[in-house]
Amino acid sequence: MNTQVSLDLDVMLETQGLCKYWGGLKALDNISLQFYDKQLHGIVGPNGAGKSTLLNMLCGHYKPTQGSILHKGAAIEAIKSYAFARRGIGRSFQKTNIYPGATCLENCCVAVQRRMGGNFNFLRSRYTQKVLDEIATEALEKVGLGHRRNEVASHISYGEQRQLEIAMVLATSPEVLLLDEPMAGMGHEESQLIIELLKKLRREYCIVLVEHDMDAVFELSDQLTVMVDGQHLTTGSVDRVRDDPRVKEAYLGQGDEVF
Amino acid sequence: MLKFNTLRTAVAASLATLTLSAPVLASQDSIKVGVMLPFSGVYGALGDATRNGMKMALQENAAQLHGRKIEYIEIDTEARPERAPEIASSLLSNSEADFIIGPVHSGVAMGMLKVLRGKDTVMIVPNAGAGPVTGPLCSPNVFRTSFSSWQPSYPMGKVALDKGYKKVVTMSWNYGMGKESLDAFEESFTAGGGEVVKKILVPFPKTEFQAYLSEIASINPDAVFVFFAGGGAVKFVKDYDALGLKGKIPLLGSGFLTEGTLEAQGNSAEGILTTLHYADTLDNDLNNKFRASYKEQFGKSSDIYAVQGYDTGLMIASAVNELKGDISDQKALIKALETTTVNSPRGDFTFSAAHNPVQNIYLRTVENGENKVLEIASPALADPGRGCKL
Amino acid sequence: MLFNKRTERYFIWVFFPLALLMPLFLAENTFFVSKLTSVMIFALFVMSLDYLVGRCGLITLGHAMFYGLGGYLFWMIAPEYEAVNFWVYTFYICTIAAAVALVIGFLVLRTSGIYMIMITLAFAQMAFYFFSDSIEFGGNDGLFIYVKPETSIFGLSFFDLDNPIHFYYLCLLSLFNTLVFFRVLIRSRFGRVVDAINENPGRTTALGYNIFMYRLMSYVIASALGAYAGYLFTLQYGFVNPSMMAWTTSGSALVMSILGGMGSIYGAILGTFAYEGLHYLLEHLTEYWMLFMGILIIAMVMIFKNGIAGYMEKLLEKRI
Amino acid sequence: MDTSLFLVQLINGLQYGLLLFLIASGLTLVFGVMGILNLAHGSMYMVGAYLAWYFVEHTGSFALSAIISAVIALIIGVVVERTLIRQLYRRNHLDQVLLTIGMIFVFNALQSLLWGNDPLGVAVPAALSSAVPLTDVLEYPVYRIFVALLCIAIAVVMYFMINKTRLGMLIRAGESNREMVECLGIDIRQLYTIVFAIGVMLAAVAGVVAAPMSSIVPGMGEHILITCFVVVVIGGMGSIKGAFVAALLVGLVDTFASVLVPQMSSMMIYIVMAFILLIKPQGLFSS
Repeated sequence: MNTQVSLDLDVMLETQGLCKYWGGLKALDNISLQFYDKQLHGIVGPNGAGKSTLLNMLCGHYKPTQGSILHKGAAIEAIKSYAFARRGIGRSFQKTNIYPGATCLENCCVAVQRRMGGNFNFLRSRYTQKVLDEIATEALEKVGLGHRRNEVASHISYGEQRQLEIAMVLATSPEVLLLDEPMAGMGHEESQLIIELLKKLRREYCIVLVEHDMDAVFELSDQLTVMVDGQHLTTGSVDRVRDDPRVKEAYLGQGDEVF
Repeated sequence: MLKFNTLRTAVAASLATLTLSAPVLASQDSIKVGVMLPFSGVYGALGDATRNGMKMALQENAAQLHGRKIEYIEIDTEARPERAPEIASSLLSNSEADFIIGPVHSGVAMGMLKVLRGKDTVMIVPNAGAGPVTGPLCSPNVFRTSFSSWQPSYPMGKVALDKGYKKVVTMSWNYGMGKESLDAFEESFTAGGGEVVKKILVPFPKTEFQAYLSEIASINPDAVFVFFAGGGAVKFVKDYDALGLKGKIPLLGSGFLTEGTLEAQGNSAEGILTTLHYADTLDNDLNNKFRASYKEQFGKSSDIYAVQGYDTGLMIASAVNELKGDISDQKALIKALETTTVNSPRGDFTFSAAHNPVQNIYLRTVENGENKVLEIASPALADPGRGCKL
Repeated sequence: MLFNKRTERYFIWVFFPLALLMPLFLAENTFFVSKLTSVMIFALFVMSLDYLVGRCGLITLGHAMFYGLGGYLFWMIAPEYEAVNFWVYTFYICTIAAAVALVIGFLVLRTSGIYMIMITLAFAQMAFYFFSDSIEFGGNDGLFIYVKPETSIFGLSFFDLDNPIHFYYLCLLSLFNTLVFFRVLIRSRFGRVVDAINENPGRTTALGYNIFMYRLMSYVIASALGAYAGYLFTLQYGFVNPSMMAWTTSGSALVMSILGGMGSIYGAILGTFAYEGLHYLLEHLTEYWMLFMGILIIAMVMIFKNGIAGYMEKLLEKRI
Repeated sequence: MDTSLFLVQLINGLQYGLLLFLIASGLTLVFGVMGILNLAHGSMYMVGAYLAWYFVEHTGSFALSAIISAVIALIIGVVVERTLIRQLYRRNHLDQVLLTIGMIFVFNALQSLLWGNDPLGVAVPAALSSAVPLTDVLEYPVYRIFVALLCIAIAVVMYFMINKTRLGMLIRAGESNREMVECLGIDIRQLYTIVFAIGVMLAAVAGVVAAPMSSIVPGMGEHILITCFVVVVIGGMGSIKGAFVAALLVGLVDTFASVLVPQMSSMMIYIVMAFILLIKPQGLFSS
C-alpha cells in the first residue's frame, strides 16, 4: 500500500522494492520510498526495524539483496560505496565516526579535500590551500564549532563530536544528508542545539533522519516513515502518522520503550 | 615512575650509539683467529664440532706457536648468507684477524669470499664444499681443509660400476653442494658406462621425501645415489627404510649421509655405502688418539666436522711454527701453508694448487652404528680445480 | 614546517651531523664504516616498511620480497662487465619494482588485517622459493655481482662506489632523502588522505574516497623504496642471496620498526640502530644471544610499545 | 604416472595432509576463538618432538613419553597464556606477531641450551614397526597408517567436542561474541586459557607423533609453521573444518607437485593459496 503523499517537489532519492536479507533473516523487506529535495524525511520504528540497514544501503555501505536505489532518476545501487559520496550523498553515523586524533579543522579538511582535488599530489603541503581551510571552517561554523577548530577531536565533548560529525558531512557539499541518530546519547540541551541546526539545514538539503527521540522527529519532519520488523508500515505527514492506529499498535506491541 | 621512564629512555637512546663503541682491544702479541661458524639453528651442531676440533688442535700444539697466544673472535653466522659479507668484513677490518675460519654453509662461503678474496688475512674453510671456493673463485689467501663437493662423490661412480650397477637414480637438495655432488658422481659413473636414469632435486630445505621415494620405487633402479646432510640425512635414511626401499635398492651416498647422524638414524642406516675423506673408525694412531682426547675433553664423540676443525688448527700451528711465530709477511705465510703436510686423523694430506686438500677418499659402510672403512676408494684424490688460475 | 615534532628535529640535528662527521673519526676503521653503511641501508628499508605499516595501517610480512628483488633486478638488468650508471639503474630498479608492486598490491590489498599479513607472506615465500630453486639465479647460494656502477650526473661524479667512505655518504644521503621524502609525502594532501584512511577507513570511504587507490599507491611507493634499499645492499658487497627475501628479514624489520616507534618514520632509523647495536653486542657477548634477543622483543611488546620515538616524544613534546 | 604410483602418491599426500591438519588445527583453534595469531606455534611442534625424544631416552616407552609430553605442553600453554598472551587480547595483530616472534627466539635458544644442536631421532615403537607391502619395492609402514588414523581420530574428537559439548558450545560462542559468553556467567579468560593450552598441546602432540618418522633438528618448527599458515589461511582462519580440507589439499598439492612439477614444487602451495585467496579472500570456510 502506498501512502506516499504527492508533493510538487523534486524527488532526490528513491528506493524501489528494496530488500536486504542476512542469510534467512529479512532485515529489510520490499521498501519503496521517495525522498524529496529540501525536505526532512524522518524514519522511526522500534529497535530492529531496519532503519539503520536502510540508511546503510542508501549510502552504499551495504548492497541490497533486491530492489534498486535511484538518485535523481539514475540507478546507483550497483556503484561502489565511495561513489555514493561523490554523487553528493553524505552520511553521519550512529556511533561517533570521526578522526579522533586530528583537529576538528583537519577532520573537515579531509572531507572538503575530496572535492577540491589534488589528492594524488605527493609533494604540495596539505596546509597550503586557503580555500580548503575556508570551506572547512565554514562547515564548522555552520554547526557552531567554529571556536573549536584547532582542538583535537578526541578532546572535545561528546555532543560536540556529534556536531563535528555533521560538519564533516556538510563539508563534502552534499545534496543528500543521511543522519543516523544524530542525537543519540545526548543531553537535552545538546539535543536542542542539533534540532536548531537541523531546522536551519532542512530547507537546504534533502535530509533523511533516523532518530529515536520522537519529540525531535515530530518537530522536524516534513515526511515521516514508520518501519516495523523490516517492513514499511506507513509514510505521511507527522500528524497523519501520529494518529495512525497501526502505528500505535506497533509501538504498543513493543512496550513503551520508544515513546 | 618518571625516573624509571627517564632511565628507560636513556638506555634506549644510548643503544643507538652502541655500535660506535669499539669492542675489546686486542693485545698485539696474540694471533687473532676469527671464527665464522653457525652456532645456532640447523647447522649449529656442525659449527660446535668444528670449533671444538680447532681449539683442541691449537691447544695440543701450543708449543709450535712460539709463545704467541691465540685469541678467538667467534661470531654466529646463523647460516645466513646475507649476513656473511658484513661479519667477514667485521673480522677483517675491525678485529684485524690473522686467520678467518669459516664457514659450514656454502652460501655463507660465497658471501665471505666476496669480502675476503685477496685481502690481508687468511681464510680457511673448514667445511663448506662449494666448488668455486677452490675453483673459479680461488685466491692465494683462501684455503680449505675439508673437501670440494666433487671429491667425496666422484669415486662413488667407480664403486657403483664395480658393484655392477648400471641404472642409478640420483637425488639431493637443490643447492650448490648437492648439485655438485650429483654431477661429480655422474661424471665418473657415466664415463664408465653407467646411466643416471633420473636426477631428483628436492627444494632446500624440504624434508618431505615420501613422494620422491615412491617415484624411485616405481622406477626401480639398480641403486640410488644421494647427497643429504644433517637433519635431512636422518629423515631421508629413515624414510628410505620405512617405505621398504632399503634392502631392495642399494643406497649409496656422499659420506655426509651418515656423518653425525647415525645415532638418530638407528637401524635404518645399516648397510649404506658412502665415500668420504674420513671415517670415525679409521684405524691409525692419530685418529685413535684424536677420538679419545676429543671424547675426554668435550664429553661426546668426535665427527668429521671436528676432524676438519682439528686439521684447520693443525695447519695454522704448523705454519706458525715454520715461520717461527712471525706471520706478518702474508706471502711467506701463504707459502708455509701451501707446503704444509697436515698429519691428520684422516691420513696425511697436502694442498693442491687451488688450496684444496689432496686426500684419500674412503669407501665406508655402516655397521653396528659405525662407519666402517672397507677400502680406499681413491688414494690422494685431487680436485681438478676447474677454473682456478693459481 | 616539514618536521613538525620537536623530537624529530632534535633527532635530525643530532643524528645527521654525527653521521656526516663519523668517517672522519673512523676512516681507518673500514669495518665500522661499512657496518654503519649496512645499518643505514637497512634503516632505509625499515623506513619504507614503517610508512606502510605505521602510516598506512597495512601490515605486511612480505616486504623483504622487494628488498631481495632490488638486488636480483640489478643482477638481471645490468650487463655483466660494463660499467653502468648508478642513477639510471636506480630509476630502472625502482620503476620495475613499482610495477611489480602494482600488480601484487592490486591482489593483496583486496584483503585486510590478518589475511593481508598472510597473503603478503605467501607472495614473499613464492618469490623466495622462485629464486632459491632456480639455477639461473644462483639458487640457494646466491650470486656475485661484479659490476660497480659509476655515479656521474652530466659528467660529474661525486661518489666512487669502490671507496667505502664514498658509499657510506651515498647511503647517508639516500637515507636523509628518504626521510625527507616521506615527510613531504605525509605532509602532502595525499598524506592527509592516507592518515585519514589509517585512522578511520570506513569514514574515509563514506566521505567519497576510493581508499584502495591510496593504499595501492602507498604500497607501490614503499615497495619501490624497499627495492632501492635492496639495491644498495647488493652494491655494498656485490652479493645477492635469496635469504634477503626470507620472512625472517621481514620479521626483524617489523621488530625494528616497532622498536623505533611505529609510524614515526624517523623512528625507523632509531629502531634499526638500536636493534642492530643490541644484536652486535649480544652476539659478541654470548652464544645464546637469541635468548636475550627474544626476551628483549617480548619485553618491548609488553612495556615499550610506543618505541623509542614514542618515549622520546613523551619527554620532549609539549603537552597540549 | 601409472595408476599404482598415482594411488601411492595419493596415500602419501593424504598422510602428509593429515599430519599438517594436526599441527594446523591448534593454530586455527586459537585464532578462531581468541583472535590470536601465534607464530610460536611451530616452536611448540618442535618442543613436542624434543620432549618425546627426551622421555623416550629416559623411560624407553613411547606411549608414556607421549603422555608426559602432552601434559608438559598443556602446562607450557597455560603458563604462556597467563603470563604473556593474556596481555595481548586488546592489541592489534602486529603486536601479536612481534610477541610470538620473540617467543620463537626464546624457544629456539632454550632448545639449543637444553638439548644441543645435533639431529636426533626417535625409534618407531616396536608394536607399530611393521610394514604393509604396496608394490614390489614399496612398503607402507604401519606407524604412518597409525598416525593417519590418529589424526582422523583427533579430527573427529574435535568435531564432537566443538559441536556437542559444553566447552565446544562456549568455544563457538566465544568465536562470535565475547560479551555473550561473559553474560552466561563464564569467565572468558578461563576459556581462553583452556583453548590456548589445547592449541599448544595439539602442536606438541603433532611433534610427538611426527618424531619417529622425522628428524628432530633445530629450526624444525619454523619450516612447518609457514606451511601450517598456508593451511589455516586456505581453510579460513578459525575454521577447524576448513583446516581439515585445506590440510588435505596442501598435502596433495605438495606431494603431486614434487613429482609432476619439481621445478616449482615449493612455490606450488603458495600459488594455490594466493589463487584461493583471490577468489575467496577469507579462505574456503570462513565464518
